[in-house]
Amino acid sequence: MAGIGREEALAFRDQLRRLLAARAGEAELRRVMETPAGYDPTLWRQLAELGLVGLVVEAAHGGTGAGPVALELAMEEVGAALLPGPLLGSGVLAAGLVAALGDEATAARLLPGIADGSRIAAAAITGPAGSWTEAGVAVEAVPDGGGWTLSGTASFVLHGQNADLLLVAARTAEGIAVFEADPRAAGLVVAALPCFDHSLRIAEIRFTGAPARRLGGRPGWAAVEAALDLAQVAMAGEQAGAGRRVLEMTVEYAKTRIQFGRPIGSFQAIKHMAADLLLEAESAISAARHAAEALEGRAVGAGAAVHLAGFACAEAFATIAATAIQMHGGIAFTWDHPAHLYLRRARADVQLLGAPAWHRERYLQALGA
Amino acid sequence: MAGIGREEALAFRDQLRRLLAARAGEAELRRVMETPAGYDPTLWRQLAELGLVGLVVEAAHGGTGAGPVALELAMEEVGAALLPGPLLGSGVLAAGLVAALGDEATAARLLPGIADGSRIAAAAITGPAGSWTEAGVAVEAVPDGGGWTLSGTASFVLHGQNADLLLVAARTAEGIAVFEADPRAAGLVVAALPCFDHSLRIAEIRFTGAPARRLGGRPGWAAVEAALDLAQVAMAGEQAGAGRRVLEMTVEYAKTRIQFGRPIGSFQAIKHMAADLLLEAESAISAARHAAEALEGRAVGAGAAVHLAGFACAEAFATIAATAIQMHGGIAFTWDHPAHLYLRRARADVQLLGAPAWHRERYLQALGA
Amino acid sequence: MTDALRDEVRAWLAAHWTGPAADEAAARAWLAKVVEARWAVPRWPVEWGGRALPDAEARIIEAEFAALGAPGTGQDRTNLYANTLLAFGTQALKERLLLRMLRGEVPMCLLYSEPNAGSDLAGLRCRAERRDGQWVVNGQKVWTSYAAVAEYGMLVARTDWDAPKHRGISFFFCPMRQPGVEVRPLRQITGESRFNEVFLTDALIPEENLLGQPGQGWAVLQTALAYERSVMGEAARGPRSGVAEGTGEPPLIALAREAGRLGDPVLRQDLARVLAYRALNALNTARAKADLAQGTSSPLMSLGKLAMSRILHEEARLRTAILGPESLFEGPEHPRAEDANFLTLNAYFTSIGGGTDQIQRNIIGERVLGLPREPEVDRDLPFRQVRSQ
Amino acid sequence: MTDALRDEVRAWLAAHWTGPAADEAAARAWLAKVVEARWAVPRWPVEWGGRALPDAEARIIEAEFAALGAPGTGQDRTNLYANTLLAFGTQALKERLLLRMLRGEVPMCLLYSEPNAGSDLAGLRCRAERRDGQWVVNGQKVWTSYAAVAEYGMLVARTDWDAPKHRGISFFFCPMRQPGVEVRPLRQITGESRFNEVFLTDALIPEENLLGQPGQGWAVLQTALAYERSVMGEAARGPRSGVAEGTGEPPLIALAREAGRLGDPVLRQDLARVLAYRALNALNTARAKADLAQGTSSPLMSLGKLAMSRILHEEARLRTAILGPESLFEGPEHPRAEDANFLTLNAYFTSIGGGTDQIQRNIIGERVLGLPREPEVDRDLPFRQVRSQ
Repeated sequence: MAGIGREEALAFRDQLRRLLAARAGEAELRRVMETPAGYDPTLWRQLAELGLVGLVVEAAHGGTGAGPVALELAMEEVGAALLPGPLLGSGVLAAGLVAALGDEATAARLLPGIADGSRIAAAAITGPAGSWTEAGVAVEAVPDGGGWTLSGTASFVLHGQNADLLLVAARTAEGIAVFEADPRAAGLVVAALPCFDHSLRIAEIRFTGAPARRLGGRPGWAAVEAALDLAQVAMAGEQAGAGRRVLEMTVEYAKTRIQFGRPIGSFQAIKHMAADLLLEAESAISAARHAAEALEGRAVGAGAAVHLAGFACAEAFATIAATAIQMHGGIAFTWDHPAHLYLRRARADVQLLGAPAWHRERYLQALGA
Repeated sequence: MAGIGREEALAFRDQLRRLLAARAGEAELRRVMETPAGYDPTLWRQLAELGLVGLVVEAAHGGTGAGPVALELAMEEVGAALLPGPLLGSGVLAAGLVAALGDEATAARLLPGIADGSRIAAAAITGPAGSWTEAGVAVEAVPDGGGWTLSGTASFVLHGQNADLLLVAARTAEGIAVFEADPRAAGLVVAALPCFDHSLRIAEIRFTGAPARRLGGRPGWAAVEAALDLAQVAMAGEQAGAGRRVLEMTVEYAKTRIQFGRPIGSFQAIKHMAADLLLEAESAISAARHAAEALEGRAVGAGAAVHLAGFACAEAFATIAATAIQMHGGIAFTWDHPAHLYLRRARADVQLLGAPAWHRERYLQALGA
Repeated sequence: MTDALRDEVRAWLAAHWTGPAADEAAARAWLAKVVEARWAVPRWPVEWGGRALPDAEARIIEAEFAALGAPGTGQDRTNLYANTLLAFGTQALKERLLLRMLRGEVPMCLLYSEPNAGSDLAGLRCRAERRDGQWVVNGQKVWTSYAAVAEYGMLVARTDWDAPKHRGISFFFCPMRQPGVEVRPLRQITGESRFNEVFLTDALIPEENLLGQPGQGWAVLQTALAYERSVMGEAARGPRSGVAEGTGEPPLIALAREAGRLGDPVLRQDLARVLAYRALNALNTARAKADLAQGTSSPLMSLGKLAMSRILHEEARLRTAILGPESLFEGPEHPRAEDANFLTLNAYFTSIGGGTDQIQRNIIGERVLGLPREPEVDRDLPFRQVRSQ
Repeated sequence: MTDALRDEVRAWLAAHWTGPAADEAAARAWLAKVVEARWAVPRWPVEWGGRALPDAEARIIEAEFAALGAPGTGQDRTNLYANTLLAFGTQALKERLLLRMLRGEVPMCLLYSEPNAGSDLAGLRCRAERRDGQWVVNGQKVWTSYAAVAEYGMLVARTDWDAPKHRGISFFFCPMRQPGVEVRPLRQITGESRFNEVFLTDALIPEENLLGQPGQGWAVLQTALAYERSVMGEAARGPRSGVAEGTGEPPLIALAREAGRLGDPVLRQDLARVLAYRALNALNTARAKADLAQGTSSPLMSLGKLAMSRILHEEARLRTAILGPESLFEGPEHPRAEDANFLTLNAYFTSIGGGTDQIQRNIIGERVLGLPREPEVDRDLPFRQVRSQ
């Protein structure tokens, strides 16, 4: 992946930060997360115009042409704001999957609509057991005349219920291949799954002989893995950014909340928790950025970097969000306080692309153990 | 097991406490642990006279006739003083093994000498891998004329280098049986293993056709398991008592050590560590006493209680001893401070009769999982 | 003597107990009978419906009631409102309320915490002023259960702003059904609304509803809190769904088995570790009770809440680990996920409510281990001068 | 300009560097050459052997030396003794010692901590009094490395007992080879003696050996500590045996493989978790350096020591878990156990020494996160009145 320069990436990050500050505050989040779509189409268009939605799509296909490093930086802001929407599912995972296939015609046909935000694409990869390995794919593809039909179930499909376009990993006689399907076609049902994180949208898709088009290019599972790595790095950035933000909020509160005649942050109990969390937060940022650099440079050992970020960022964010509630005390036990929104997102992110224990095992394998 | 009454057990505990306070202080420990035998024969005789060495031996065989509950209580004192010596190996494990065999003649022949402290018995059970299961036994017994000969290696033999009498678990055609061997016999070599806990004595015994006498009674491995349960409960009491004592020392220090113009125990960092450790210490005491009661009552579920104590007490003592050094600061980083003596013992105890992970697995099995 | 008592209570129960009450009216009717027969508060003086019995004999009565599952006795241990009133109330208030309370006729609530007085309850700023023979209250309380149905709230309010923080507080039975009391439900992170905010605007309290002397409310409160603590700790809430709970196995083992994860060696270690937390706490509690029964004070009592906090957080974490990606979901079709998520959030009820874990560690460090207190910057200042938000 | 400098240093190195010194005399001879050629302290003023170069150019010199593995340059960053002396020393002391120090001819030690001034270093009670044109010192210091070989010790001592604690301290170069200085080795829990206690009994210090003004020693000390910190953190000691270390794999993986435990799924999780601590700290350190290179101050620097403490304790714990019962042993026949046990104990060197983890969390909370300090009971008291042991 090419990547824009560091200065440009930083400038983009700053623009994004301003837009999110203006348009994606907590009140907006709370409003939007209770709507069926779970995101604000107007803001989505603005983010697309800014270049966020097509950030990793090549300029030739209507995108920004930035690489993982710029993506990760941007996702730190996205995470800090808990921005809801199909960015990770469509703009990163699905776009990344199309790009990873490396078929120019497919890319030219599908990527521009994804990049400009006019089409929401969803990648249907794993089955109901939620294992992000080749064995986890639970859809089969059968040749049918000139085309193919799909049968089976895909779950954990990000914004599947909002998708205009499905990219489906399915089992064929020659291994996993990637298919394009129309979510409105006969032979498939998209069912929204209610999420504990109300700002998240996940669907289960049941295929019963749905027509599909096989996409050419690189072998399917290799492309899926490349797209998953990219999505994992993006989510790591999101987690790192969200972790840092919720820690900042908590430290700010500890400076102003007075109990026993002094700010609670002057007590070692609170101060030492904050210090420990800072180590977690900064380590998450380091891990996410390092994984992005490794991916951008296609470095040897990128796998280790991605899986390290996979568990370190997930657990850092979860730990920070959970401890932040304790540090706040009663106020954060209320629905109206934002702390639980971070905890809900953190709990979702921990599971979304493979649990920490799985990433730890893969990390060790990548280290040769 | 019969058991003496609660009042009697408490009275015995208090007598023991006084004797240990007078005769088994830190200076004495430091002196004795650097001698080859690792214990003070004079004190050993006094402890035997008091009834400690034969605590679980029936009165008919020269012992005190107390049960696991009284034993556990006494071991809390033994642990608090870090008393070195063959009590656990000879007075509990070996005596328990003879008693568990249930053969009256053997008991009458062997137990009186163990109970009065005149003979040190050592139980050789597991091989060099240190697994406390039937499969871990690494000595084979072969019939030889009217007797048997032993070949193989036993390790982790408590006070094996000080023993007058060896009780050896060995594999026969009919399963594990228990044999009596003379440590001075030809065909075996007792090698002391240098221990990180200088107050501990462990030997490895290599058998190359050593003559041995097969002991009758209950099937061998069942007897070994009963003796191991008893030893485990005794060690749990030792750990609980030692953990409580090192916590007391640390709290005392935190009350008197002044930094920044006030006692360090007034700082939340230290105070909260102490509170968390108190929970560990009290839980260890509860676990050890509960296991003793379960064993004394031969309660259904005694296995769960023993293994719960097996990991809970080991980890509590290790955590308390390790944290105590941190709470003391630099003074506990010196050889002359007693904190590391507790840490060394805690680290030894964690491994001595099976590591915590093993006890956890057994606990779960005992719960039916 | 004790045999005679046991016979008496057995005979009475045999004559009157007909099994669990079918509805609230029947439950009240039963309580009224228990009160009338003087079984409700056997340790209390005869004057207030008791029998002035020593603890050991009262426990015989409790045991006989418990054997049948009959409620109503032992209120001299468990009814925090009635006990507080008995100890500190005016004659008039006791006459008006005490027996009604024992009969379960007086729904109550607690008006303690304030938005700016949580861990530091003695920093409360709700104000009560004596005016024309009654007390006029202004301020805000929070975390009040049952505020909407309560007849009275046990209220702490500041009556002296020139005294140091602990010495300017008074304790009241505040009538809840009056225009000056506004109750607003408070939505928790779990999505439930089990608590309320209570806004007091010129709320009126009769003079006789003051408990203890003006300015001595902190001592009254300590008594009330002690009764509350002795009831709490066992009140932690379990799963909402009941899924995987009915097998007789420890629920976490049943859940892991049902989820097909019981063979996972990593999870098994975690499972044993977490099960041990609950098992050890049960053993500690049993030891504490045995110690108390022998008249020995036990450090274990204070550890229970801190231990329970860890148990609840760890059990919820483990449930999540067992479920894996299933924990993403909520709603009636995902009851196991509902449980894991609810219990994750609700664990803070124990680690924050009723004194945070951090406050609890202070208490254990100071009161149990005897470690010195921190310097307190506001303890002896006139309250007016104490720094606030 | 920078190219010319690079050429110059390259040419000089090509002409002089002949590879690592064979013995101490050769090492000193090399240092003397480096000093003479003004490469030792390029950022320093010309007057004291430097070239008054900006940091970026000095780094070119360091890079060229580093490329060959040649030591001696960059002492203006790393030589804490010389930098402290340059910043605060008297003209006479600088003339006497500075160039000798750069040439490695002045073994030094640190006389900071006292038995009763550990975390609270400013509470030190070692006393220095001016008498007849010199300073007379009495007191005890502890945790002093190299005290027996040092020519001077950097000493903090109290010279004013009526000033508040931080303002009555002075900073000295104390001559170590005199009758008033007694050095006693201190045995550590590891069994080694890498530190000493130093007893000062009417030890004498010339007036010119005072650094900074009397009573301003705390500020001098802060500078010295900052130099020390920037060098430390990377100095944690590894295993003593070298067993399972030479395979190119991370040592913990190699150890698990060698012990036949690498297939244990529980251990694998633990292994990944612990390896991550070290990997993340390396990434944090790299980020901190990048931030610094860009002139941005980084919160990461302060986290390194706390992180290293966790790394060392956790790695030692994991080594023990890998070895299981083998960890019971010690001695030359059990090198893996030796390592696990030594590293377990020596981890406290990092979690206690140079500021405990607890002090470190205070510093991070206050200086990095900006959280308010605790009330300090002794900060402004005349030191005589400060509570002590």
